[in-house]
Amino acid sequence: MKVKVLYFASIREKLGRDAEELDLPADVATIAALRSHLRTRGGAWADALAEGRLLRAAVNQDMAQPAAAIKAGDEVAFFPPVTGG
Amino acid sequence: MKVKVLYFASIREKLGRDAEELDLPADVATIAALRSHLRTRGGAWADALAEGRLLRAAVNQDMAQPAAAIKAGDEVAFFPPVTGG
Amino acid sequence: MKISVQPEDFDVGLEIKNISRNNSIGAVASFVGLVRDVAMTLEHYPGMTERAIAKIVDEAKSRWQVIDCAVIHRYGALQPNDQIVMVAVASGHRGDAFAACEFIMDFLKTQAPFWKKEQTAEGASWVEAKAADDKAAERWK
Amino acid sequence: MKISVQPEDFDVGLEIKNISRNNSIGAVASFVGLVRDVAMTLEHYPGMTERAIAKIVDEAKSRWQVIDCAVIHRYGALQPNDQIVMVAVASGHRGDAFAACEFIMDFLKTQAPFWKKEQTAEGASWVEAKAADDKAAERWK
Repeated sequence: MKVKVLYFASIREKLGRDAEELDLPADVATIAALRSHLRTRGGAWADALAEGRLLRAAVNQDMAQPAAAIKAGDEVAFFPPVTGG
Repeated sequence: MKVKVLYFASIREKLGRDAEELDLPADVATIAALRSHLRTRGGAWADALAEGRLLRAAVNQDMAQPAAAIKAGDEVAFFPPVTGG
Repeated sequence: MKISVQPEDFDVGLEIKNISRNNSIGAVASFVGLVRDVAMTLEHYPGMTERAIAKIVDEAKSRWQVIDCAVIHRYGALQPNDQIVMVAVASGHRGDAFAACEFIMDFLKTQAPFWKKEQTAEGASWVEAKAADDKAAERWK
Repeated sequence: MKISVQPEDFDVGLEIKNISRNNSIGAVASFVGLVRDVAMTLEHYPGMTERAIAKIVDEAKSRWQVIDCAVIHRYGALQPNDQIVMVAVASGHRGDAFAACEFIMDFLKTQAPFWKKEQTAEGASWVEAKAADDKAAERWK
């Protein structure tokens, strides 16, 4: 299942990456599952996406909860709590 | 006791007067007393200042309650509830 | 701190700029009241008007962080879509700016001596005070 | 209805004027957020930002009478005293204008994907989200 993943702000800097195309195993079907899947890369990934960290996510440019489903073609984003305004 | 009395908006129009200098008897020493004192003029005065009418008053340019005291030299004003803003 | 009661129109953008020139200011809340469909004449009580507004502003400053503010209220003849009143409050924080601005407007409505006379096709008539305005002011107690 | 996410500065007075050209409008509430003491760079999520703001505006319109509104948020490098964001809401009534304007600002703070990185003497650091901002948004529930 192919998806696009984006990273913003401090997450982007820690990972040294702002976007990537991924082909996910079928069992990686939620935001939470994708987050643990990416942590298995270790190093900066294990750290920046660690369970204890306050992270926000979006699916197709809408804020999404950890349990939100991901399907082929989706644009998923990980970022810290927002600080605009 | 000499005081200046001002009238505004609908009150001014009903009374056909915007200001006057008055020499009040000593017992006319509050807003409420001045209001009844003026009502004794009858006609438009009895009507515009009738007890049932919602009126506001000010003493020396501060909003004042009916029981507020009046002293010589004061500027007293009668007007309807305000409608600015 | 600027308080003005005037017949002339005002420039909200300029007034907001004027109270924003300070690096401790992070938030400016403002309000503009406009004439709707009916032309009107606004009468006021010269002297008391400025004094009443100054008291309202002082009360707002005692309740919230107000770094600077501007209040302008017009009087005289006004046409539909004309600006009537503006309040702008500059603060370090948006909660304070919003609260102080709305507080000043609510009290202007019940405490500042202005009276509107509308010119309709049937003739001129004084606007009646609204119970909703008293309620709006009361909720700050 | 104007929503813009842009690096350029904006003219609040002009935006207020643009949403006030209608005789049913009696009240325009607005807000400007400014950079305080520290220069910063604002990053955002192009596409999602406009979408998130539009959703917040729609929610405000479902709750209050919003005749017109303008929301502008800048991104990129900003200096102390620069304008960051503005929200202006035009309505028939001041209560609706104030509530909708404050609601939009509160939700912008927690729902619109912007991130501030401050440039201090010690180097650059990402601004942490504030619990107070979550609280401000929660009170509208």
